[in-house]
Amino acid sequence: MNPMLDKLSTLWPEMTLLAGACVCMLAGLSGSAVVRRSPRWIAAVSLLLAGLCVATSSVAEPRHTGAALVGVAGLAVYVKMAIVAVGLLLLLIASQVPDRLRQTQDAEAATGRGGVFDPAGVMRGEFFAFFLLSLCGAMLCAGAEDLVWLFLALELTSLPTYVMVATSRDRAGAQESAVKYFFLGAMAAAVFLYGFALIYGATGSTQYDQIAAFVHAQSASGQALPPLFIVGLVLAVVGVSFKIAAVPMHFYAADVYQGAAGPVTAFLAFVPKTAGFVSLIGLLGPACQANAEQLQPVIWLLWIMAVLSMTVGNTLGLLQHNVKRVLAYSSIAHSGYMLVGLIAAVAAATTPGAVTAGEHLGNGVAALLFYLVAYGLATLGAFAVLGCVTTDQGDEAQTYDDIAGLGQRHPLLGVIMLISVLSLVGLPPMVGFLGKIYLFGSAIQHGYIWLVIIAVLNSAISAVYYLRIIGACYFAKPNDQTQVAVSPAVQLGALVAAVGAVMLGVAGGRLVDAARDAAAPPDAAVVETAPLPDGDAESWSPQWADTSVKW
Amino acid sequence: MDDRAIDIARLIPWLPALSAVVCGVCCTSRKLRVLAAPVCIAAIAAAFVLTLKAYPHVFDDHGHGVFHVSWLFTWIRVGGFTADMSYYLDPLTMVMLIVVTGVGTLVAIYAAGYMAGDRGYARFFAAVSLFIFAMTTLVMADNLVLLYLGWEGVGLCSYLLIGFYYDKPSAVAAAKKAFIVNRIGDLGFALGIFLTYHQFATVQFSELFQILATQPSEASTPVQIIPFLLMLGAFGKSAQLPLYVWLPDAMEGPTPVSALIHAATMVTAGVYMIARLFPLFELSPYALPTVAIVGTATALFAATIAMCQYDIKRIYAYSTISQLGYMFLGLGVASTTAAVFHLLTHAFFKALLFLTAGSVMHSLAGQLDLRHMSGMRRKMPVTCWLMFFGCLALAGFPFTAGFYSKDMILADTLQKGLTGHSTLYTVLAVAGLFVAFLTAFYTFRLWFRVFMGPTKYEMGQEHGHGADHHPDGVSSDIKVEHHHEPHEVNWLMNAPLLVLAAGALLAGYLAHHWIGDMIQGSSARPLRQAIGAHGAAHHATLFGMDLHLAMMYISSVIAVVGIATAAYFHWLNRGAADRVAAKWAGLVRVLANKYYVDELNDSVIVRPLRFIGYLCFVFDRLIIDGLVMTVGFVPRMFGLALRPAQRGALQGYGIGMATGTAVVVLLVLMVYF
Amino acid sequence: MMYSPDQLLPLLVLIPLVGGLALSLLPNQVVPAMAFVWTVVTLAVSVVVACLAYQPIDGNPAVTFLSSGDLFFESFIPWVDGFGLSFSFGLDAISLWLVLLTTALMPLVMLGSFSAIKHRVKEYYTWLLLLEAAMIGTFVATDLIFFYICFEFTLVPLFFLIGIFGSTQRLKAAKVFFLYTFTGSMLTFAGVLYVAWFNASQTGLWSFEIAQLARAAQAMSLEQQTWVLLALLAGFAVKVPLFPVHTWLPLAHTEAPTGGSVILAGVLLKLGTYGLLRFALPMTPIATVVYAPTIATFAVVGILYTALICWVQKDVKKLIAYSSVSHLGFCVLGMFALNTIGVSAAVMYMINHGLSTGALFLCIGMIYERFHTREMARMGGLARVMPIWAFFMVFFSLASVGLPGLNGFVGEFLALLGAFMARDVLGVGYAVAAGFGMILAAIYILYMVGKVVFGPVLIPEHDDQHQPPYPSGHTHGKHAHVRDLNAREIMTLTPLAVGCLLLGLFPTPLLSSLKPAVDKLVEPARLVLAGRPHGEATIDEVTTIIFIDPTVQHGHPQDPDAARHGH
Amino acid sequence: MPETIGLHSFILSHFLLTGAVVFALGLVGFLSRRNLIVMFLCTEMMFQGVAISLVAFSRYHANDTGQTFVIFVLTIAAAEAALALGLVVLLFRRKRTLDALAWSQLHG
Repeated sequence: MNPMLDKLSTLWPEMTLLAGACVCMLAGLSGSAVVRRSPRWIAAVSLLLAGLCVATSSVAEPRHTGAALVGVAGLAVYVKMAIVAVGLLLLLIASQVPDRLRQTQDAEAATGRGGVFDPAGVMRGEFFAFFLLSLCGAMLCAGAEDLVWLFLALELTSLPTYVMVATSRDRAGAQESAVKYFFLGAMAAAVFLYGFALIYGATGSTQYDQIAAFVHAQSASGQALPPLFIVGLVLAVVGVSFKIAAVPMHFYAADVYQGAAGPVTAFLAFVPKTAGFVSLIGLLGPACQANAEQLQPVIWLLWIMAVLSMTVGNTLGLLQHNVKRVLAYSSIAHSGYMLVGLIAAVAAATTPGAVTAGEHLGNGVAALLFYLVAYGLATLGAFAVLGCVTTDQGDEAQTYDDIAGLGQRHPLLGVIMLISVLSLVGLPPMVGFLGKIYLFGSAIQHGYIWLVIIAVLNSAISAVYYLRIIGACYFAKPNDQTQVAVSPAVQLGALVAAVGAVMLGVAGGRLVDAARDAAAPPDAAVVETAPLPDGDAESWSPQWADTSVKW
Repeated sequence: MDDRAIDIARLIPWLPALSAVVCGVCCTSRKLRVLAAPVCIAAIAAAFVLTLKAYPHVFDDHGHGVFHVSWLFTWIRVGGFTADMSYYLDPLTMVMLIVVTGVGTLVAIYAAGYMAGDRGYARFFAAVSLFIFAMTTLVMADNLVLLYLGWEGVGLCSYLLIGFYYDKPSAVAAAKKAFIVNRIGDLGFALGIFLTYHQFATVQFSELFQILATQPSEASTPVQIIPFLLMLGAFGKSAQLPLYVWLPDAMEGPTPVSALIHAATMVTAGVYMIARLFPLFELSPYALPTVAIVGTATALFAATIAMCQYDIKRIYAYSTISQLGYMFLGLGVASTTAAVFHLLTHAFFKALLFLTAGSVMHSLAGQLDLRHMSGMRRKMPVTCWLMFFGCLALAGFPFTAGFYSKDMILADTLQKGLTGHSTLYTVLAVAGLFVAFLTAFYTFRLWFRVFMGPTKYEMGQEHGHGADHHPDGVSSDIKVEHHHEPHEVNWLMNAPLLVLAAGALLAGYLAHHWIGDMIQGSSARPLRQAIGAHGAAHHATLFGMDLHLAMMYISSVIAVVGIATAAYFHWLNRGAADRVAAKWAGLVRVLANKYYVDELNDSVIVRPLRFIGYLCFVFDRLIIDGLVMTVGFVPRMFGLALRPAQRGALQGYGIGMATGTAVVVLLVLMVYF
Repeated sequence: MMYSPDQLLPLLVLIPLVGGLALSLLPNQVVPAMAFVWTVVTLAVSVVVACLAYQPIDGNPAVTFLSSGDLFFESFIPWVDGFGLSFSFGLDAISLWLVLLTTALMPLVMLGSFSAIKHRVKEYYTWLLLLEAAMIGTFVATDLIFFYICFEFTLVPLFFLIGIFGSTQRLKAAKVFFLYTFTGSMLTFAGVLYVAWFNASQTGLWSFEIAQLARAAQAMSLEQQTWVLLALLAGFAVKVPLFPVHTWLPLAHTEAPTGGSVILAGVLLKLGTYGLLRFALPMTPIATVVYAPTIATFAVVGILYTALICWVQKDVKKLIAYSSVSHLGFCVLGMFALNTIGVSAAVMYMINHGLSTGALFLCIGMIYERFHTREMARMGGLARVMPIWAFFMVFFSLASVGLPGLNGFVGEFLALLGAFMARDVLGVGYAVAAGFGMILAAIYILYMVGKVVFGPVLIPEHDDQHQPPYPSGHTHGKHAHVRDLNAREIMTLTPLAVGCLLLGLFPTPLLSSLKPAVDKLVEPARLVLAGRPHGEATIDEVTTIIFIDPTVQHGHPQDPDAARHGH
Repeated sequence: MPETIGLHSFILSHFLLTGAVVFALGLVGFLSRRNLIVMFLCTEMMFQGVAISLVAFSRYHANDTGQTFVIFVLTIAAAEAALALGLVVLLFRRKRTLDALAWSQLHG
């Protein structure tokens, strides 16, 4: 069958989301008030449908994709399923955002002039449309096998978010963060686009497998990779890292997370980050055909970005008084931790006789994917709780004293915040701890001892500002100027996130296996080796990376 | 093994322990309080009876001393180290048990009267019974660790009893001082035990003596160090020169305590320990001479201080230190018989002296100062004569107990000096004689001051019954007898004194043969340097006569001369005493202030240590905590350094991102191509 | 084979966990009583476990679960098979006794804080029960990550207990306590992962089983072992606390509520020493032997340094806190003597310190409830006013200072003896120097007892706004009518007093049960000492570092087998 | 190197140079100009700079991938333009100014 057609067969989830977005737009403009209020249900239905498509989409027949870092099919399914799951929780939390906007209420209210309704003022439909479009973009990133496709997917992910940030709150802050996010996003897009161009220039094609073939030919023939390719790759990696707010591109994060509304910030903290990391995995896949020292500049770049992200995120996080800015810097720091996983993945891929499927802890990509879900749940819980508390000026809770004494005034929200924060710190019973074992275990596996020590010390520093949040919730005297308005949907979303964080922490086995299968390297996927029974793999001796300590 | 009659002795320590618990319960209610004394006295008396029952079993059928080990229960057993609650019974133990339980019973009876009506009555007897338990365990211990248990147990009881009147800060300070100084000694003792176990892989006496018997006479250096460490413990407990400072302050406790613990039993623990472990001490050539030198030095030092003290109990305290010095001299010259004999007799007459002093204090409502009383013989005739007999024994008046035992020590020292041709022992013997003169002088100085001369007195400030009671204002809820006249104490208190007086007078003559056989039969008999008082070398002669006979004459002359000078200065011509005191004012002041040793200790040890403590505390808070906080501050500093980059301007961020990317690309280009 | 209760251990952890969470559903008045019931149930289960452990297997009295020295009652709940992680439980003599200490102390803590805690009662007891679950989890875990989970989770409850229920500087204390220990344990986390990876590279399979890791870790080179030991020390030395990293303890102790500080002193400090014993000794034997003198020096300096500091303290709770640092110095000294006597003494010391210092904190808590002050200068002669309290105070002070006949002595004496015997590992100077610690201990304890219990009567005037001392509310004559201990308080202290006395007089049941387990832990280090190399640690590399003292002759009493006693 | 009738490498470098210069100009403009609309125009210039390089590479490799890429780049640039202007209108209505510095309350 025509390759394009079978390619389309895997795009059913994205198409459902697209359709959902359009229906939401239209419903938003319809005459009757009931229909105008329905987009959030439409969004929910389309997400569920998309989930169904992902679940049923045939991943069984793998396509030979040559030399991607991981079997694209396996990775795509895991990422899409994660996006759908977290997307649903985000929808639950974000369901109140449009209603809170004054413009929407005024536009809805019967205007003095005989009940004429002003369609321009109604935002409800558009918000959910952009929500679905951005999710669709993230899913596309997962399935990308071509630079052009990747570029489009990344843009589809970020453009809707600019609008969501701009329209999330009536305050000037939202507009300011939107303009910063847009312009810096555009600049970053230009940078990585230029990177793509150079890669195309060096290899002659934008298809991942052809690029991989080119790199393989180069490294097989012993020559070093052409400088054009390396610079292109570096520019691409740095450009894409804007999405995950890694160091050179982290400046926007604090202001945007503070400006936007709580639920939208939660969205920003998860969806672009997932898209960013998945694209990086895709991008670095073909490059990994070369051996370690040829890829030295890229690994060195990732190492610097990881260390700087962690340190900047944590140290600046210490100085903040605004909880949302603290969570912003913590998201920068967590990107740093996830980059550790990426480094381990690249190190694994570039060493000869790399790790086979059965191997867990050594698998950086699996660790990265697992940690993405863990981090997503934790931040989602934290931002949801923030969203519930409104100060006396009607604005969202911002500073520590806004959420003072939350543990006493609303025990459930207190406990949810506690679980989320403890998971972010990486304290044992929560899923964050398992994530850290996976990440640091895979890094140590490949000799990055010093990187792990820096990461471990950083998570100790992060405990300082996380403790301040818990301290505010439990130790301070309850602050009675703020009201705790909890709508059932938001509470449900937060509760599911918290329970998820604990349950995954305690029974994380399933997710670990899912991440491992998702990250199965291509050759294993092609060569249908029987999946190793859990845990007690028979004694085979993997060719371990040399145990010398790298850096 | 359990059917042996000797095993009845295992009960001896546990009866007083039981009484301690019962008295502890009596403390809780006022009605039960009166019950405490009888229980305590009964328990100690029962222990005395058990000692007498077990006494015959320590001799085999033809009278030679033999030891029995009777095991009670497992105490500490870990990795080959064994220290059980088991008892080592031999003639030396019997002697000590007789002293402890005998004197203990008498003092308990006396205390029943003396402490009557005191608020802490039951607490007093609980502590006394606990003391007897600890002392008997110490004496009967079969291994060094159990000896250590008894050792620190008596230290604890002396702490509780010295600090009995805990309202008085001076009593609390004295108790703390006693416990800490003892602890310093105990550290030496503990290190001795460690080294013993390290060298001989056992701490049990039975095994230890077997191993020591086979040891070559020239032992290795670590083995030679053991006696010096153990000696430290002995000097701490028996208040010898470096560590004696606590005993004079221990007089803060009630007088029966001073009599029982700080005169008769506890302070002799050091002597007992060296006697028991004598084979160990014989191994190292320098241990015994050191003991002898320290003993004599302490005797001389303490005797000089006692000359110029005015507080009755402190005089007797220094006298005790001095007499203990004699015992250590006896041990030093390998004449354990003489040392233990002096221990026995000293226990009787010193207890007598203390208790009679107690009676004087009791009737004068706590007055202790010599200068505020004289001519009490008319008011308290019985106490006067009882103290007289005690003083005679202490001074070593011919044919009294003190005479026999002190003479035996001095004779053996001289004999070792003459036969061994070592001038050291001769010098020690001469010093001993001089100290005998001083002892006679200060004993009768006290007696003549108190009982002879015109009858005038000033009542002490503590009103109410019993001696140095609580400061007023602390409502003691007992009937207060306002006596303004010194009166004779009742017969309940005088009866035990009569027994003690008999002991003080007759014990010397009766026991000086018996004690020889007891020591020869025990572990304390000298094996290597057998010069034994009654052993060979009879031929030593002095001034033509047999050495011992000569010594008897010399010491009786010294005693009489001492008593005469005391009589002249403090009875007949008190003015002369004042004149002499005025002439030697400097010396008298130094002696009166106890050579300023307490002030020296305080300024050289206590104050600097406390200052170092304060220094450490400041160091801890500022440097270590400061260091930790600065390490904690480092991330914050990084943050402050990075903060300017986040000033909010859109272009600012753009520039940041652009430079970041440019730097990365340039570095990649430069470094890698 | 009679029923081997391997379901009991998970039960032991689950009861307090479920109990703690269930408390949130109960009304406030019944919460303290229910919490007490939960802890008593846990105590009952642990006693059952202990009895089963001591029960002779098929009739032969010598052979019990304990006699073999290796883990028993092992059970296994799968968690993440991919990593080789599992909730695996197991006990040996050391962890059995520490579990008993924990479950015994908890009911007393509950009893002790009935009157002290009036507001936010539910949170207080929930956090205490979760703390108990975490502590028991640490002692029964045989999976390295499961141990690490419980070890680190103990921080959260105490952070809240100090933060919410502490006194004036509670926020700073809670923050410093959490961050100091958390940073240390994160470094240990890195070390743990390194060891697990090293094991995986040896055996090809990721597993966190302690026994397996220990076997594999011994093959590490000295340089690797030093790094791992450093990482382990970072986490455990902070918790012990060893000398240079102890400054968090006085702050945390003085600010914690009575119940919190009893548990902090009673059990939490033992997590550090237990961690060192369970991991440092078996996993990094060569590094332990090489660095034993350094760690022992820190311990001895800690003993003398903090003892001197105790002497100049004005706050009685801070004095007891510093004394804990000094006491645990003895424990670490005994442990790094690396011989049976020393390590058994170290384990015994952990239990003794738990009982005596826990009791001291309870006594001080009772004073704080009555007078709301901890200043020694403002109180004195309380024996006159509260005789029963005075008896207990003096009793426990003497127990903690190591008076023979009470439990402190056996631990201290054997620790010093162990250190003295370990001439091949440590020099003889350590025991002598530590001995002076015994004297300093007597000095500061008697200084405190002299000021607070004895001396002229002085009842602290409560000038600040606290309500009058305890319920009596009488006017203040020279003798305020201050209530002595009531029945509940006596019931809290008596078991501890009996425990101290029994352990003092009959320590052998405990010590003999420890011997096989201790030997198994010390065995790798002893092999290294005896010069038999492990893995690629060459013989000369080992022997040149540790000279074996030839001078000791005549039956060097390392482990004379027959236990001799008088007939 | 595929033997095609594409550009010779030295001619390629000219095109690459122009593309890079255009990109750099866009970047410098974006960072220096205050007016929001001009800033947006500069981002467009950056995109055009990339487009030039892409076309040059496509001609060099003699396949059409580069040019199709350019088409997509243009569409995305258009979408961004729409969005940018909408945003700028929103901002202008709020603060009546187009100066980028007006929007820097959020900081720290």
